[in-house]
Amino acid sequence: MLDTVFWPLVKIVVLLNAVMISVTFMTLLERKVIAWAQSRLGPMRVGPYGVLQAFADPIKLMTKEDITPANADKMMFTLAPILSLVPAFVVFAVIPFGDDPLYYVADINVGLLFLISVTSIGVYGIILAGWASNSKYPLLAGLRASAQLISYEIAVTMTLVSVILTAGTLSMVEIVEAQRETGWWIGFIQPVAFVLVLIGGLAETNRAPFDMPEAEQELTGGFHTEYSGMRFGLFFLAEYANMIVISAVVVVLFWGGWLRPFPSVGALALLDYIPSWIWMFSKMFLVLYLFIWIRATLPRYRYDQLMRIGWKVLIPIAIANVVITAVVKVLL
Amino acid sequence: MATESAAMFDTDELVLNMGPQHPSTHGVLRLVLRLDGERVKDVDVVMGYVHRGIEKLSENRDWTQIILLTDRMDYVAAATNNLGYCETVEKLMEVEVPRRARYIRTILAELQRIASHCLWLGTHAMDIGAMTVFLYAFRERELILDLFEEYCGARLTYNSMRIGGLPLDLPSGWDDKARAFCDIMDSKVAEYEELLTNNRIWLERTRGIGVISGADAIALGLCGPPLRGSAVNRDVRKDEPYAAYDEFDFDIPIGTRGDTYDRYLIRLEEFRQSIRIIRQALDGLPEGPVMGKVPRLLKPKAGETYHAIESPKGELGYFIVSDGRATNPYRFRVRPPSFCNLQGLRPLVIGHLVADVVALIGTIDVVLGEVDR
Amino acid sequence: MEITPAHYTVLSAALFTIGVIGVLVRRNIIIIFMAIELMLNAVNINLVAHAQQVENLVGQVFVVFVIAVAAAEAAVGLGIILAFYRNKETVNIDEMNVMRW
Amino acid sequence: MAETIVFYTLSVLILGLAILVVTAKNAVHSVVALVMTFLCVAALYVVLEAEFLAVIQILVYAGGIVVLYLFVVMLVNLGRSPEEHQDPRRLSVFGLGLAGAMLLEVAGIVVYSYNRSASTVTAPAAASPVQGNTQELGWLLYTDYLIPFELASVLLLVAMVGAIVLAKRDL
Repeated sequence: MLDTVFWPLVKIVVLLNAVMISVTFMTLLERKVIAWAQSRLGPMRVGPYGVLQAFADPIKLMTKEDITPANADKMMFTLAPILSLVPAFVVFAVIPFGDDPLYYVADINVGLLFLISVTSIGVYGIILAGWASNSKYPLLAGLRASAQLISYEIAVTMTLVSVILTAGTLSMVEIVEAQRETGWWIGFIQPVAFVLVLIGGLAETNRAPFDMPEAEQELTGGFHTEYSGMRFGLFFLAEYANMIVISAVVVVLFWGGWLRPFPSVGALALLDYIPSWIWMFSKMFLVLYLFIWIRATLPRYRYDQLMRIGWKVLIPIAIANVVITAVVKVLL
Repeated sequence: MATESAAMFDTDELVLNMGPQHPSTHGVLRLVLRLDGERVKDVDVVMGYVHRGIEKLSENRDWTQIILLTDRMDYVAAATNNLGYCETVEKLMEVEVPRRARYIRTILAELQRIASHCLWLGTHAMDIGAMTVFLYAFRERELILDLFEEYCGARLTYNSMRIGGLPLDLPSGWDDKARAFCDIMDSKVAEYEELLTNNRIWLERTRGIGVISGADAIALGLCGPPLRGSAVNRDVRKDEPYAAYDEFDFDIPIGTRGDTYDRYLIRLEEFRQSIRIIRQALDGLPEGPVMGKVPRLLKPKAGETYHAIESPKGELGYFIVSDGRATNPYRFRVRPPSFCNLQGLRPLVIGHLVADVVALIGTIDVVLGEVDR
Repeated sequence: MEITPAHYTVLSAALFTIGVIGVLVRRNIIIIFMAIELMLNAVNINLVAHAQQVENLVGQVFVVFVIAVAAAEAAVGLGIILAFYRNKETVNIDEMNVMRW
Repeated sequence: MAETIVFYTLSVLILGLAILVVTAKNAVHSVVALVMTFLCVAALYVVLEAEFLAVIQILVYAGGIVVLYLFVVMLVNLGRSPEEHQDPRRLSVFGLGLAGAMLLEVAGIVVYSYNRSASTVTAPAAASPVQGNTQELGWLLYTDYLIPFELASVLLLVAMVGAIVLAKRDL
């Protein structure tokens, strides 16, 4: 009982709190990095260098009035943020943050598939938010979002097939172990897949330059236009949690997860004294930094261009990549 | 009944109100879009939300008081508004403006053009999603506002000119600061270009978007960069020189394709040309008074006149009638470039996507204070 | 109490019946389609439960095919609904009583 | 014990949500209930040690097919409920009765056969050289059921083409 119920529960509680806190600091990081890119300081008032801004924002959101528009579908309007938040948090269960079972909640044999499928549920939150608001801009955004997420999901899933072929397993832990055994990060073996997943990840998390569903300048904030207070906060929580998930996926699949760089080079064995989770988190930080950097630099694609890239560029490349990987795998 | 229900059940058309509180309509413009999916089938441009009756007000102010009303039309380019008005009245009264005043006016007008284009570039890029450019452009605009503040004390509504000259001479050391600004600006324009000009996403979002031919542009009465973008060589500064423009070397950039990207390139080149003009004017700044011989009580003789200048947005014209008896104009009428350019929005927008609408509002560079007056 | 395949069969039968009721009683064709999906799922539960009991994965293989067919059915069916809606502005099954329009 | 609790909880959820699917007035509510039903069915698959199917259920049904339903429901923005127009020849009560009768029949068969069945049928699975649910399933799909599998892919292709032809307005 202690092993099957109690400890997993403790791990889940700790993990959820860690995710919440990292999301709040993620918002701060984003504001700071973008501020530095734009030659300004970012938040500086709350606490030293504005670090407490991470707590000021949630407190503000929680104490604000939570408005439900008069003509909204009340039930769906309430359900939508929850629907987008829950999948974003559930997938953390299968992400291994370190080499010891202590660092992950579950290592299930279809971990990667589980991750893909659960993240695909998140689209309901966005579509329903757009529909339930009973307002035109959110509706347009909801339709955009559903089309975008479905198309890029196909591209990303197709790409992941080639990664699965390379690693020979669906379990997240075993994928990392496979990289330890070969001594090569899959990112080096599958550079095309790496780039595709990175682009698809940006699109799936609605990040710039693919942030069509919430484009402030076009759809006035998109699907969450009508949301306020903590329900709006839940959407943000989900978005940033999704970013962290994508970064973790990229690291686990392509950058060797918790492994040190060049895991097969004996001369670097000294690096093993650094705990595995530090490697994992610092790599995730790099990916997240890359996401923020991209947002600070690039303009936004147009909706039809986004769909064109998804269907006519990413998916064909992904399929070609799968075929090539399979052929190489059989020949070797 | 049958046809009515058919119209009601038409799933293909969605009427979308864009504005007047939409973040990308640059103020309080309202567009009623008729969409087929996300494609714009038709658009109604509704304006007038900031109508303050400046033209009518002006007919009840005396000639000098009107200057500060002109500040409030294109509130991001007040100096050129002042210039246009003062020159019109000077033309009506046949007043000679000292050469030094004309030079300083040119410098101010060109600084204003850079400031206005900075604001345009920032908001245009922001509309297309590049938010860093916005802050970069505003950083440089801030330097210009500082220069203006040092000259006349105000940062937005300058009231910086008088009929017959200028109220103030340049403060000592101002010209060095202006030169230093020119050097900074040169490198910053290169920085903007680095961020946008060859950016793939920027190219895809602007190239071939909102194409308008030269003939159509003329027919619609477009002016300024939107007109020059369509390969029409028309710039009041060259064609009908005013202030001291006939004494300087500068080029008028002309586009070829008439799309959003060309209009962007033209405005970026205008940054450089403005810097060139300012440098020449600062180097050749003559000594002398800044105020011509003007009676204390202005009372132009009866008559009417029209005078146009090239404001950052395009051809800004004033038509003024004096009855020769009163100390205020009998009729005061403005030809605002933003208003005329806004007429081109409908043909530009139809057939494009919602996302392009914001890009196209940005590309014609409207200021609603000037459209509605 | 142990859970036997019979339990799953009863659950499956109940779910299937709900699906049948949906098909027979509702008039919104989209909801009828959803009821059909419910029936397919009822069958799947049955297949998986018995596959587990007889320790043979063939049942699960069938489920994979059922899901593939369901996807195909949904795509074409919803396409037909959309095409129909464009022409008649209705999704009422009772008004879909001609084979042409 | 744990399995019993999980089974009954999931059964109640599945049936309750399924009833919601067929009774909800608003089609969007139906769709959301349908998603929930499918998620609960996926959980049931996990209980039945069919993890791969559970994940596929979520991925294809909940993440794909139902999104399509939601899309269509939102596009078909109804001015009036379809239930307003009733065909007088329609016998809804009869349908209800028929369905009830069917449930009784199935339940009868189940109870009857359950009481009788002592034969522990164990057709031993064709010995597959791989271990684990996903691997075995894959093995079966690519050996014994290769032709049906390929046919399914053709079916999907046909469906894709068909859907595009139907949805495209002017071809």
